[in-house]
Amino acid sequence: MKRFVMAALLLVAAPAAAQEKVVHFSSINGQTGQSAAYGSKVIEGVNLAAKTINDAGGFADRCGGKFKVKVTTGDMANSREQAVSLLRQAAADATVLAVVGPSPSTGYVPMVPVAGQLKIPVIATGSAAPIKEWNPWSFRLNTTSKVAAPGMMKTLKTKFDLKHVALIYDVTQDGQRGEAELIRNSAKEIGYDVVAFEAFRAGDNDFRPQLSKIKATKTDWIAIYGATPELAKVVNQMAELGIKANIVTGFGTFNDPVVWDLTEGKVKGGYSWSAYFALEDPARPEIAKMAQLYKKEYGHDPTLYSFYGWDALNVYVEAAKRACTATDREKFRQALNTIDNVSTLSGKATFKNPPDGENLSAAVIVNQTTGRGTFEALK
Amino acid sequence: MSVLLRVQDLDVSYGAVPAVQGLALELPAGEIRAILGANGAGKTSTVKAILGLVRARGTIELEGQPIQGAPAHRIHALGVAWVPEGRQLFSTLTVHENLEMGAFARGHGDGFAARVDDIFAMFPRLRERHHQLAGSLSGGEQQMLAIARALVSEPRLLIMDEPSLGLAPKVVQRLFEQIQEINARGLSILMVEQNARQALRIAHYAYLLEVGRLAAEGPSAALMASENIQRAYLGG
Amino acid sequence: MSDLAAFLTPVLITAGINSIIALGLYITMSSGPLSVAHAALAGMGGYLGAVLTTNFGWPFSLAILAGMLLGFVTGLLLGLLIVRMNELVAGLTTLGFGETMAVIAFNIDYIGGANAFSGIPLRTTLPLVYAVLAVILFVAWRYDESRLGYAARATRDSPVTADAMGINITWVKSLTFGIGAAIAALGGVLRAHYILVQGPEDMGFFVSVGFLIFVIFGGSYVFWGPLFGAMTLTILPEVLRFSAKDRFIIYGVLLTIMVILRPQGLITRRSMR
Amino acid sequence: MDLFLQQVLNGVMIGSTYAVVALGFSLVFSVMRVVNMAHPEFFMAGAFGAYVMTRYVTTNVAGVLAGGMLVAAAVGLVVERLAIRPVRGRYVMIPFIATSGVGIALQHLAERVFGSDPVAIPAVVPAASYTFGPVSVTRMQLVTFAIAVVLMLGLRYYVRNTKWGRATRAVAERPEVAAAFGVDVDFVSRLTVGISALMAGAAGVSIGMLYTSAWAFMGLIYGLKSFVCMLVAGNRHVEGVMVVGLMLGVLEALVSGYLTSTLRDAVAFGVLVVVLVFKPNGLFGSYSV
Repeated sequence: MKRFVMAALLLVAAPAAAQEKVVHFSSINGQTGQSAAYGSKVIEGVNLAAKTINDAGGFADRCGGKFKVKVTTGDMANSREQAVSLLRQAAADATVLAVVGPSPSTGYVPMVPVAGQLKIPVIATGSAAPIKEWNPWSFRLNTTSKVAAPGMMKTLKTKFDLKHVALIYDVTQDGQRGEAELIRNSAKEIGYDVVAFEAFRAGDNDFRPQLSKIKATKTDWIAIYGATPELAKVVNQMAELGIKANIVTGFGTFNDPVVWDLTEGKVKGGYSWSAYFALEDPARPEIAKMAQLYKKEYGHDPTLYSFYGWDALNVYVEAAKRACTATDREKFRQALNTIDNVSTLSGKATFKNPPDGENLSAAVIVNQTTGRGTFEALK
Repeated sequence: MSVLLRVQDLDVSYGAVPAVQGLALELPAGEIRAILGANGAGKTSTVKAILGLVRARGTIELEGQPIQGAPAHRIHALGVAWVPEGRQLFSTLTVHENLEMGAFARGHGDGFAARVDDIFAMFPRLRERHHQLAGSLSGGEQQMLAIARALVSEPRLLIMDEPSLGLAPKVVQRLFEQIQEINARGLSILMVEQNARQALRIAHYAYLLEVGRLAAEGPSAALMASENIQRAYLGG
Repeated sequence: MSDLAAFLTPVLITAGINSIIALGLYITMSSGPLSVAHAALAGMGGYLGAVLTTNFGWPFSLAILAGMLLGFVTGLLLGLLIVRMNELVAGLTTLGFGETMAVIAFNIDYIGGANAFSGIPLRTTLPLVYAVLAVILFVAWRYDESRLGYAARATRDSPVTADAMGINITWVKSLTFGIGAAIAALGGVLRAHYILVQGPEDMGFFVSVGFLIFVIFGGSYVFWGPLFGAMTLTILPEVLRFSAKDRFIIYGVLLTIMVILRPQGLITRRSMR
Repeated sequence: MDLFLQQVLNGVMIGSTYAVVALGFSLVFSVMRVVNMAHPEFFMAGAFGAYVMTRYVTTNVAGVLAGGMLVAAAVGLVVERLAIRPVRGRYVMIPFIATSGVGIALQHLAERVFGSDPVAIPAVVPAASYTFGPVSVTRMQLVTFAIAVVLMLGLRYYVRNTKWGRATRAVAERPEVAAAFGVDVDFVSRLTVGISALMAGAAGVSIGMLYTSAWAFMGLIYGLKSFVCMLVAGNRHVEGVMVVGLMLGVLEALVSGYLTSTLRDAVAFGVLVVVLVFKPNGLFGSYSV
C-alpha cells in the first residue's frame, strides 16, 4: 500500500525534475515506543541534513552528476522483528542505496547479519553494543565503549588517582551492560578495584536498594550506565540518600539537556567520554549553525543522537560523491571504506571494513559536564 | 379487587433457546398465587422477566402501568421485592447490612429502624445474629433473612422463588405459616414452588407450567382435585 | 512486480510465524488455562534451535524437533503445575514462568545474555513457513475432531462433569499444554532462523499477552480463529505504517473497537458452518 | 544490620508505590470482574496532570494532587463509557483486550503530546531527608507512603461504612440480586471506575513527584507488578492488595540488597507463584470469576 503511494508521487514529481537524479537512503529507527527517545532524535538529524543539502540545490558527485537526497523513514518501534523486516524491505527496494541504521541496539544487532546477507550498507547511529560477527556491509558511526571506556578510566586514574569504583548498570540494554562489563574487566590492568556491580532493568523507578549497598562501600567514584530516564533517577536518588561521590558515565549522557533538566543540574561535574563536540563550542561554528537550524525546525535542542543522525547522512553523501552512483551498493560500500579522517560534527570518521565497521578515528575525549548541554574537555 | 400484576403473551428466550412462550397470568391485589412446574419449565425465567433481569417480549403491567423493558432497579422502586431461588444473600455482608441493602432504594432514614425491629420481632433468631456474616447462618436462618431483606423494602408485590428448597420439612411448615401471616398483612405474593402440595394448600390460585407453556390454571382447590396434577406432581 | 513481493515477504513470514504460535496457544487454551507463557516457550525453542544450528552445526529439521521436544516437556510440566488452579491464578503462574525465563535468559552469557544470541544461519523461507502453517492447521483441525479435543473442551467448560465422565483432567490439561507448547516452540525456531537473532525481550509478559489477544480476538473456539486473529493483528500495524507516529494510536483504538463489535471473536463455530 | 533495616525501609517505600496503583486495579476487578489494562494509563495520566499543573497552573501540593486526580478521573470515565461498559458482563478476557487497546492508544497519545523523553516534574514538596539512626528516608517517600495508606483507609471506610460502598460490595458478589433491590449497576460501575481512576491519579501524582518525572510508558512496569499483586491478594478483600504490594517491594529490595539485582524479578515472581501453589485462590481468598 505504502509503495503505491510512493510510486504515484514519483510519477508526478518525475517530469519536473527529470534531469536531476535522486539518491535514496532508508532511515530505520525507533520513532515510537520506549526507544523513541533516541531514535526520534536521529530521524530528525537525518531529515534535517537531507533538507539542508536539498535546499542548497543538492550535491554534485566527483563524476559531474547532480543529485538530490531522498530519505524514507521506517519506524522499528523498539522491536527486533520490525527492524529486520524494514531492512529486508529496504534491500528489496532497488532505489535504496543504503540504510541509516537504528540507535537502539535492539534494532542494530540483528540487522548486522542480515545486511551482510542482503549486501546493503547499514550504519549504526548510537548503538554501542559489541557485535559478535562483523561483515563488510555493517558500519558504525558512533564511538564504541571498546575504544572509549578503558581510555576514560585510564585518564581518570592518572588525573585523580581513582582507587575504587562502584558500578550500577542496566542489564536489559546491551550497550550499557557491555560498557559496565568493560570497566569491570579492565580494573586489574588499569589498577583500580570494583567495589560493587549492581544491575537494574530499563523501566525501573527505585534504585535505593542498589544505592544503599553502594553507599555502604563508601566509594567516592560511581559509574552509572543506563538510559536517560533511569540515569536521571539514579543521580537524584544518590542525592536523596546523601551519597557524595564523583559520577561517571558513557557516551556523553550527562551532556544531554534532557538529563540536565531531569536532575535539576545534579549531573554538573560528572565525567563522561564523548565524541568531540559541544553545543556551544566556539571553535566549531558549524555545530552552532546546525543547532540553530535544528531548534528552528523542531522546536527543541539537538542531543548527541541528533548529531549522529546529521553526521550519518553527511558521511553517506560524502561516500555517494566518491562512488558516483545512486544504485550500486557495492561501489557505495567501497567508497565508504575510502572515508578517511573526514570531520563530522560529532568527531571524525574513518572506516576500514573488513575487519569491522567501527569508526576508527572517532575522537574520544574525557569531559566534565559544566552546564546544560555544555562540557569541557579534561586537560 | 384491582389486578396488581398482569402478564400477557410473555416470550423469554436465551439466544435461540425459548424458555417461556406465550405465557399469560394475573395476580389480583392481596392474593397468593403459585407458579408450579418441573425443573426447567420456565418458572424462574418468568420471574426474572417480571423483575426486569432478562430481556422478554410481551406485556407486563403493574397496576396497569407497563414495566416490561424497564431496568430492574426501576421496577424495584415501584414496590416489587424478590426472594431469589437459593436465597442468594450477600454472604460477605452482615445480616444487618443485608437488611440495609433490602432498603437500599427507600433509604435508611424514615422508619427504617422501626421496620427492622418489626422484622426482628417476626424473626427473633435474626436479631441474635444481626452482626454475623450472612454466609455463616443456617439454611433456615438464611431463608428468614432472604424474606426479611425483601420485606424491609415494604414492597406491594413479593415474588418468592422456590422458598422451601433445601429446608427440613418442619422448617418448611413454619415457613409457609409465615408466608400466610405476611399475606394476611396485605402483601400480594407470587410464589414459584416445586413443592406443589404445600404451595396449593396456601395459594388462592395457581398456574402450572410445562416446558415454557401454560399447561393448566385455576383455583388451588380445583387443581388439587384434578387427576393429572395428582399424577404429575403430587405423586398420587 | 518482483520487488513488491519482496516487500511483502517479511510481513507475511512474521504473520505466518505468529499464526503458528497462536495455534499452539489455541490448543493449550482449549483445555482451559489462560497461558501467558507461550512467548517464553517460543523463545526457549528459538534459543535451543539456534544454539544447535549455530554452535553444533545440526541440520535445521533436527533443530526444529529438538526445540519442539523442549517445548513439549516444559509445557507438560507447566500443565501439571497449574492443573488445580483457577483460570486467572493459572494465568499468573504462567506469567511468573515467562518473566522468570526472560530474566534467566538475560543472565546466561553462553546464549549472549542481554546482547542476545546472534549469528544464526538463515533457514526460514516464506514457502517453508506456510507449509508448516498448513501442517499445523491440519493438526489443529484433526485435534478439534479428536477424542483429546473433545475431552479438552469438556474439561474447559466444566471440569466437574468432565471428571465425572471419567476424563483424566490432569492428563488432558498437561498433554494439551505440552502439544501447544511444542507448536509454539516450533514457531520460535522458525522465527529465530529468520530474524537471525534470539533475544530475551521476546519472552516476557507483554509479548505473551500479544499472542493471547491474537487467539481471543480471532475466536478461541475454532482453529480458524487464532489464524485470522494472528494474521489481522500482525498485518494491521504494517498497513498503518502510512500514519507513521500515530500508527499505534490507531492500532489501539481499532483493537478496542473490533473486540467490542465481535466479543465472541471474529470466527465462531456458528459463523464457520 | 543497619543495611538490612535500610533495605526493608526501601522495600516498604517501593511496595507502597505498587500497592497504591494496585488498589484501583483490584477494586475494579473485584467489583466488576473486569481486568482494566488501561488502569496503568490512568496512573500515567495522573502524573502528566501533575506535570501540567506544576508548569502552568500552581505548585501548591493540594492543587497539583487535585489536578492530577481530576485528569485521571476524566480519562477513567471516558474509558469506562467507551471500552468497559459495552463488554462488562462478557468473558473476563474481552474487557482485558478492549482495555489493552485503549492502553496502547493512550501511551502513544501521551508520547505524541509530551514527546518520547520523560518530562521533569519540579519538586512541589520541598525536598528533605530524615535519618533515624542508620536508616534514612526522604520526605517525598513518606508523603507517597502516607498517600497510599490514606487511600487504602479511605477505600476501606467507603467500602465498609457507606451506602454506596455497601452497594458496591453487593454488586461485586451478586450483581443481579443487587439490581433487583434498586442498585443501578451501571452507575456503580461508573462510580467504581471513577474512584479507581481518582486513586490512580493520586498514585500518578505522588509517584511522579517521588521520581520527579512523567513518561508516556511509565505505566507498563506498574501495570505488570500491580496486576501480579492483585492476583496474589485475591479479590475478596481490597486491602489485601496493599499487604501484597508491600511484601513484593520488601522482597525486591532484599533480593537486590543481598542476592543479585539481576535476578530480582525472577525471585519476586517465583515467590509469588509459590504462594499461589499453596493458596490457589489468592492469599486472602477471592470470588469466582
